[in-house]
Amino acid sequence: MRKGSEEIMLMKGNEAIAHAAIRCGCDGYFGYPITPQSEVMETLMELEPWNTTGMVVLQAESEVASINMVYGAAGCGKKVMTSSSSPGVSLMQEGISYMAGAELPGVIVNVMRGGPGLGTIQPSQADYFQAVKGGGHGDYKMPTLAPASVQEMADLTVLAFDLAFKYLTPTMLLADGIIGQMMEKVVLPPYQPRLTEDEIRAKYPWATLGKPHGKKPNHITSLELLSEDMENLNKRLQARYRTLEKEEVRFEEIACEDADYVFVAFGISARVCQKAVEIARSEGIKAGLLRPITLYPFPVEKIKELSNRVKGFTVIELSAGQMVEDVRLAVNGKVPVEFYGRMGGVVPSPNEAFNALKEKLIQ
Amino acid sequence: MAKLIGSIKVDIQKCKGCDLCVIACPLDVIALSKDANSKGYNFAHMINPDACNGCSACAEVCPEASITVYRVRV
Amino acid sequence: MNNMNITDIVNPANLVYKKNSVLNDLPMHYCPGCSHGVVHKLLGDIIEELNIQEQTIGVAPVGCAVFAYKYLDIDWQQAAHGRAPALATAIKRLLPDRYVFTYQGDGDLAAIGTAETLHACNRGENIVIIYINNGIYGMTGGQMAPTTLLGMKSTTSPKGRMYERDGNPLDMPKLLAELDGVCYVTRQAVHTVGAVKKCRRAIKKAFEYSALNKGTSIVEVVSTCNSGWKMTPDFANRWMVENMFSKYPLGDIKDTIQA
Amino acid sequence: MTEEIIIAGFGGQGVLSMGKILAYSGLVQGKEVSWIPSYGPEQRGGTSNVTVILSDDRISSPVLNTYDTAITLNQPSLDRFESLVKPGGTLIFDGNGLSRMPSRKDINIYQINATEYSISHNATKTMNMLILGGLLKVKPIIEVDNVLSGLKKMLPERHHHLLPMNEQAIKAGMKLIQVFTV
Repeated sequence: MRKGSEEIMLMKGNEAIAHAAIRCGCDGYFGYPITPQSEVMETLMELEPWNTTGMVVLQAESEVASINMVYGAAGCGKKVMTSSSSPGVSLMQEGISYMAGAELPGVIVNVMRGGPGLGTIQPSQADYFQAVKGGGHGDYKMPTLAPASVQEMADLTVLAFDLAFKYLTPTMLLADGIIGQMMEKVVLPPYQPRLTEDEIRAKYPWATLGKPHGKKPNHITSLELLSEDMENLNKRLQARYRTLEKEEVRFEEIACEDADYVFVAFGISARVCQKAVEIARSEGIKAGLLRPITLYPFPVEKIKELSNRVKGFTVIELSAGQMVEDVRLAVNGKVPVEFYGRMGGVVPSPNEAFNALKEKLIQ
Repeated sequence: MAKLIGSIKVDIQKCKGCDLCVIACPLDVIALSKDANSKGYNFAHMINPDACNGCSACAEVCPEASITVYRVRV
Repeated sequence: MNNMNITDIVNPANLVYKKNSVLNDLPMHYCPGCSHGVVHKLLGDIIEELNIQEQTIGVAPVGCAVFAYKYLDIDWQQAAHGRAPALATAIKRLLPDRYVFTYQGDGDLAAIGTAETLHACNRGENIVIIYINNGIYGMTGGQMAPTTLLGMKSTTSPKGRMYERDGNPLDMPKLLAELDGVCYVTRQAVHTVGAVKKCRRAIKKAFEYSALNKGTSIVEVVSTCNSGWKMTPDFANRWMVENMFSKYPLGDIKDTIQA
Repeated sequence: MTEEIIIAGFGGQGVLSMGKILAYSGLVQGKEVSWIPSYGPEQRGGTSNVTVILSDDRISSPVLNTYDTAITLNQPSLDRFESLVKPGGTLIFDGNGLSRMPSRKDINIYQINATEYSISHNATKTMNMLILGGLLKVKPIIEVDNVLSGLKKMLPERHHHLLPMNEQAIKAGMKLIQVFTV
């Protein structure tokens, strides 16, 4: 998959995001510090990409300002991002909805922590609903990618930008505190140059870079006074979401071929479940793991297909049970779907996950 | 002595009859018409064209940019 | 005495005032006599005069001027309520050779967007902020604004603004002038020919300053909202002179470049 | 081969950086590695622990129930993690200030009085290197050369003059560690 000559590095997930952003030709980062993701901006400030690629990095006065800076820069056809953690991402919801309405690409990283409220700084996955069901107002969907390793923090940052520009939509990298804070090996993506202004004008004729001579001005807006016009914008968005759902589903299957029972988990929970699969197999239970990489679009068809041949599913989350609703919708009552979760920043151990499978599904 | 003769042209469909040009005109050239435009506004027009010296006060204050001004030195 | 008829005078050769070409022909949605139209026109005048139509990006607010982008033929972005300075910051940072301005009302700039305004100014973003202060929320139907005068009536202060309940009117330019990031703050109006001409010069200066990379330029335009104030346009202008100007006196507040 | 290690102590003992050096060394040796701290305000003065996994295969869960090796540098850490060592696994503890000693009989236990040694040698900053040396003596999972390369990789260049001092501490730790009999 990767060339052997590429340098293998050891770094935190948050640091990998910063490196990947610079390398994939990101034009700008706007953010506000919050644990457990502050290393993203700290790393960018250390790396000083403005001296190399020309990328702009700015510490904003708030998450509200950050997301609106992303909006402004994205409106110029620029490749820009922000990162935050749960309470900060709540503040960004207005801006995300505006970006969806104005059809603007941009990457928002949420390194989730326990909530509600100010919560804890420990890892959580309780912002699943906010990300995939639409945390802001209006009918919109946001491609949501769930990295489960430091390598994926880098790779999915690049993919998030690709999806954002392909579908002209805000796109979220939904990680958790552990993936952000843990160090693992990573091979960083290759350098891509930032687009020149001419390239932006050619690729994204809607960008507000200054009205070209003899052409109509560009307007970045999500406002329509006529409800019919607004419905047409919505229809366009919905059509785009259907395409996304058809073409961009990504997941990983581990030991599912002969599995009787399948864990469904994302991010750090999937890593925990992978160990639980090992424990189960060592006890003679044929367990497998389905790890959604895209939470939206959700791997509905894959789960449907599995539900025709497995005896049940166990969903493990760092929440009171959010993704489990989507699993149940996909399974549609064919086989049992059980749930086990820890909340508020507590991470279940592999044994807990295994016991949840054994006690709830098998016994 | 040179004399300035002016005239204005009002885009009557854009005019909203706000009266600000009437008040701004130092020579009482303008008034609102008894007729209305297609939106129902009584638009501005010259009632005393001979007095106009093309000073452009009306146009400067016009919020709709609906007045064009001409002036000749004779 | 007058041997010329109107058709002789109305001739391109005799033109002394016409609408600039940046402002398009779309009828504006503002109420009759609204100051927004004049300020739009002045912006078009300056963009045309400086020949920067292709280098200018405007950021429209939420408020009556939400549709400003429809009337001036330049590239525009429409911001969420109060966030125009954040958008403008990013646009200018990524396109440093462009002219970037925000167009904001008192609710947008002085209430919901206070933080974005203050911090953009504190960072000294090289942008122009056009600030329309008419002491009222026009678009939502005449509610109290942060700049509503004491005793001034609005739908949410029907017996007049009270200090004890509502606090004092907020003078943002005075506050912002304190910041080192800000190079030019001026307060203008557009109620008379003289005022319009001065305001045009002020906006031109602000645009010129923004290209010098010396910080933020702010032009407040003390304006009327005759519908919200429930007055005729003319009476609103006189009311503004008599009541608004004592709290919001016209003139330059700060100019570090000419000083 | 997979080695799952927890290092626990209080903030300021160099627990996190010791874990980092171990992870970097594993990287140099071509292993899969993961490093997870208990992060946040507790880093400053409270208890602090870090999980390091070194493996020849892809690492599944970086979050663990039990450990092959636990290294504890104070009483609360010993109390918390002694029971989580897998049967047949290894416990290394610093004896400084302990009121209760380890008691398990189904694991290999080693004592290293690194705190005391580093204070008496006026080298408290290399205390964690003594421990690392001790670990490598009883569990030679990483070659010492690779540890030194890992250390070099991890330290910014302005600190490279400290490398010899660290190397000495690792070697001293190897001598300092002793079998502890329950």
